[in-house]
Amino acid sequence: MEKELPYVPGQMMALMTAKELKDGEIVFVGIGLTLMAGIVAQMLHAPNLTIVYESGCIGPRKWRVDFNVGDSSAADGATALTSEWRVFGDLQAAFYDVGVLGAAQVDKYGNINSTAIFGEGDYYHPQVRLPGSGGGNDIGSSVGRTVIMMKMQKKRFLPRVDYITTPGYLDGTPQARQKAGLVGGGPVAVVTDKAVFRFDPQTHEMYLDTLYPGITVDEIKSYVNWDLKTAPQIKTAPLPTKEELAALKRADPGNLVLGREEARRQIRDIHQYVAMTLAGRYHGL
Amino acid sequence: MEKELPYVPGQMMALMTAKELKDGEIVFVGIGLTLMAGIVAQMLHAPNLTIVYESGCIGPRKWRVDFNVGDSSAADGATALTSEWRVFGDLQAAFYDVGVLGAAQVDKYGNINSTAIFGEGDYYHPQVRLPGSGGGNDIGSSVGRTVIMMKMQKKRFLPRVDYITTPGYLDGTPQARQKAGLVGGGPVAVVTDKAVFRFDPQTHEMYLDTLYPGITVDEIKSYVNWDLKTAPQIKTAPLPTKEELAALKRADPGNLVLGREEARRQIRDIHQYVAMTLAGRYHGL
Amino acid sequence: MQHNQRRATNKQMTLAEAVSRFVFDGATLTFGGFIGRDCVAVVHEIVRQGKKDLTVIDDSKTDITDILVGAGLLKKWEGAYFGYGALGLAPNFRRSIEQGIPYRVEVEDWTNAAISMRFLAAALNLPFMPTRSMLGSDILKYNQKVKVIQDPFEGQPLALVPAARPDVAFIHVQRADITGNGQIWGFTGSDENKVRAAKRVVLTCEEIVPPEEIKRQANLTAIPFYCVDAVVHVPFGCHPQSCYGYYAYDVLFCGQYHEMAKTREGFLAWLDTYVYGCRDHQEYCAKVGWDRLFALQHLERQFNRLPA
Amino acid sequence: MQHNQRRATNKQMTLAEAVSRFVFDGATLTFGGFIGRDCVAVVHEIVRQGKKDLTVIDDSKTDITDILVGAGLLKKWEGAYFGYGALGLAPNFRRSIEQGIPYRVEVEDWTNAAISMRFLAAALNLPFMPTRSMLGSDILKYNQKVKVIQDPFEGQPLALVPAARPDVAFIHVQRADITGNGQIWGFTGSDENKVRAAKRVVLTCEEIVPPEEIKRQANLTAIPFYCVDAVVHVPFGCHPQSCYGYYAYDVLFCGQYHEMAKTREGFLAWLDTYVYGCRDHQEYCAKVGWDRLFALQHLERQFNRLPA
Repeated sequence: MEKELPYVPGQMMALMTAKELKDGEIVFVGIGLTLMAGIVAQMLHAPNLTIVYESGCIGPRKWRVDFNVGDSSAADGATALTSEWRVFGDLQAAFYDVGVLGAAQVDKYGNINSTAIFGEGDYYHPQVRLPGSGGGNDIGSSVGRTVIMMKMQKKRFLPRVDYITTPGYLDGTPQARQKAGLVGGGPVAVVTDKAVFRFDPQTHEMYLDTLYPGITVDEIKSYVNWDLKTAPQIKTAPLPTKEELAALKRADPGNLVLGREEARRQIRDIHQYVAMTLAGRYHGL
Repeated sequence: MEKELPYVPGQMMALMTAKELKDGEIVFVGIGLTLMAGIVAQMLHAPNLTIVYESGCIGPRKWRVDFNVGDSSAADGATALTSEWRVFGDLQAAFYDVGVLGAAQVDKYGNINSTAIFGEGDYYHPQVRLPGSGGGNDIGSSVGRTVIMMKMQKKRFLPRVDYITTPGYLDGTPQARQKAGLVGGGPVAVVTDKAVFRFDPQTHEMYLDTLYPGITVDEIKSYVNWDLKTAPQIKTAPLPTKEELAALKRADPGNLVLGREEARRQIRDIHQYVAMTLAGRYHGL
Repeated sequence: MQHNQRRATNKQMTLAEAVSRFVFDGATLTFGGFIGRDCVAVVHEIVRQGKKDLTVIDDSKTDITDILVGAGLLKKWEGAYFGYGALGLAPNFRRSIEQGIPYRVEVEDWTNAAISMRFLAAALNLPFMPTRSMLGSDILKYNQKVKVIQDPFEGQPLALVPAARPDVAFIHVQRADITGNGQIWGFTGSDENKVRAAKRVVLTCEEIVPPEEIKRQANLTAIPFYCVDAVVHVPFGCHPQSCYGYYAYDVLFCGQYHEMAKTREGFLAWLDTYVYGCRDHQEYCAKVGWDRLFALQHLERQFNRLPA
Repeated sequence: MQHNQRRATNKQMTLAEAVSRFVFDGATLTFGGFIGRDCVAVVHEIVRQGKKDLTVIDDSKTDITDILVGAGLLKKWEGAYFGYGALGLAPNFRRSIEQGIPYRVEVEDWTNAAISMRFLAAALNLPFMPTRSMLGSDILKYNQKVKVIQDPFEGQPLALVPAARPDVAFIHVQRADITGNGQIWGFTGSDENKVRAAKRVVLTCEEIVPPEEIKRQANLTAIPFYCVDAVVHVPFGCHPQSCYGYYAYDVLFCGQYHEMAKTREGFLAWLDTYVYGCRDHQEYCAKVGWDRLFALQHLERQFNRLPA
């Protein structure tokens, strides 16, 4: 299905998301690939980025890969180790600048579905049952701004998601978020494996902002189920640099997050995994 | 004013209060003399008494005297050191058995005033402004049962206190506390320098239960501004034992809590105070 | 409200005793940790004892709940997240909801913050906590337990979530004494609230230490004895999850579970091997391999150690 | 709501700078500690700088507020307790309310638990917290800010207390780094909530340590840098109060204050000696006597030390 490209799409997604994170900011990251964005941002251009995990870890140093926000690795070199409800409280109290969220479906106003793909069914009888909000709704509700990460697929970019797990700009009307009582600013970017989208400050509608090398506007539009607007000047993202690819490699030496089952099968046993992780530890950051 | 007695009234108060605390219980103590009751109970008959201070100290070992619930001494040998709001939360969640409270005024239903003696004035222009609730209201509202400590004076035992800082049985009507929404059981004893009072389980009215040696019923009644009922069999408290007096001495070697200014003046300088405290530490519990 | 009766007595017992004594058919449970420090060994024992019709109220607790669903014991899930993070979706959970295999589990969707507030409410003996999560979302459309009000002080919309008071909380901690004073290093999740919210609390722990050891670092005592009913010594009780300062996450073991559980037959084979095929947690450890467990311990201790 | 702008930058400054920059006439203040670890040195500096018309929202904080009342700077007290524990009543507070000397301070009575809930509410960015304190008492008769409701879940009476959001919180901690990560040993009072509730936060500390030292025991970081505006090194900053692990309570000095302050003249003489008569906290320490301070340090360290 994928065309041959001079980069691995998942890597490009992590790097483009990382670029959304500025040095000195505080980022609240979700689960899975979103974890990688924070780690490589810290390695590349944002050494003073503070990462917060919803389990209760604030300001870790990333010496090994996290598979979950609650792995003990999430606490490596942390500045503060505290409770889940406390970091969610700090999130609600507007202490955190930016959040990174995965999504299964997104709509034109940046609302996210990560609960259930209804298909022919409904909430109670869905075609695909997804994990649910986790902390996603909380982050999208209250963080300063949100970056959404997801793969481009036709069924995923919709005029209206089946279920709003995490509010974007709701129905797009002025002040819709404030009227609902939400603290945070809402989504500023949707980073995919083919392009980056942003939101019109007036209409809150998602538009195409940046294409990855080798991707065309028509291809993007073919994935999007509404009449997608584009930036007056569509930008093209640069190819990943060697330094960037090296950072990704350092962040996950076994490629276990992007590579999943296939990468895990490359690892002989736990001892090889331990050795690999320790090598990353001592020669990494 | 005081008659000559074979004991110091403050000591008797601390000891009689201590007897209200049972081994294995958890006691939430207030400020001042109430602190002494918990300490000597632990020394005498309740080695497994857990003391909780509202500052956030749970289960300290009492090696030196506390002048306040927030002195670092309150943390000596503690099992858990946490926050004020957490121990108040645990209080509200009915984890604590018994509370000990001081009072300036008490009424026939065990309501306490520690906010202001109105005199000819009112709340805004009181004759005597007292410290206010502190944690007193919170303890009296939610702890399993309350023991009240106060000196007997005519102006202090009233049909109705000037201001209910801490609810006892309110107007004494059945279920008055539950109807108000209170979690705790209310007062079970008022321990004074001359007698101990308890509360009728039906009428919730305070009655005379135990006299100290050498005190008469008539004397007690002369201090009480309502028609005081008495127990069918009024008990007489035993005189303090040598062991009990020794425990008080160990708990406060300088007699600084009971003796106040006068006792402080006996201490030459900080070095003597330090030496005295350390002597208590090493030869004490 | 019944006042608490739990004292500083010796509460040590075996895992089998603790599960048998406190978990009943139809019980509502919660577990400590947060996708890390989850007490996995407890769930294996619950499955071995076949406690059924269970409800779990929790934030994100897939490693535990996916096994309960597959084993046919979870009646209802009130929670926020049911997935395997970077590993993917939860195979038994999906199969249950999408295909009704082996049955359809009842689901009530929440968010992590909302669940954490439900436990905070109960811990403080309050009927509810307010939160600014979930507003504007479809979570509110399907979850009738949340009440949205205009707050009486500032006039803004606010969601009220009811207190969660499970029958039993199982919490795995690094250190406890026999009376139930428990200390946690690393993130603490919602554990300090769960122990106060639940009617019964079982601590499992990596190490049992004397009370004097607890007192040395009393600021780390997240759990006072008066919340606790049982203390169980279960070293490696979180495997394949991590336990801060003790052992790292076993991504390969988790991955193997995840792949096997993609088919019903594969999951049942896994369950036979690692749960029904082990009399207790010691046998599970032996089957996983002590050298493997010690390798994970070695790995963790290169990064995180408990302060001396 | 304005999102937070505070970063992990060097925030070190002098006490004079911090008070001058953040405290304005008419400001609402709160202080850390709980009749122990109160930042007394801060208040001396506020008095020296003559910041006036102040409101203090706090639980029990007499050592600090009695000086402010006597110095004529406290306009309003929203608090729970204004007394000296085993030492007796608060002399300046009484004189102010009973006799209007030097003026009448405005008082709003609360309880400690209620105040702690007001800070928890603000820390969580909630308009209020529910509590079961104060019900049935006369506190509700005079304090119009509390709303009593029938709770919508269980139908019981419940008191709602509004969030407290002071302009400045001053918190004394044992250790901080220069970016404002603060660690507390011993009881923590309401400090972790106050730093989140206040618009500006000044940490004073016994020791400034490198960030790596903070990370060694990250579970003790009650205060993250993102809550903090200024870090000030003020050893013995709580004297005559205690600071867990650093120095014991100076009951003789406190007693002397208490006796002198029983008369207006005595208090003014005390203020001249220990506040106006000292250019800064260093001079105060010298006047109190370094040998005295070290004796209190010695005493404390026989009982409580920070773990290595």
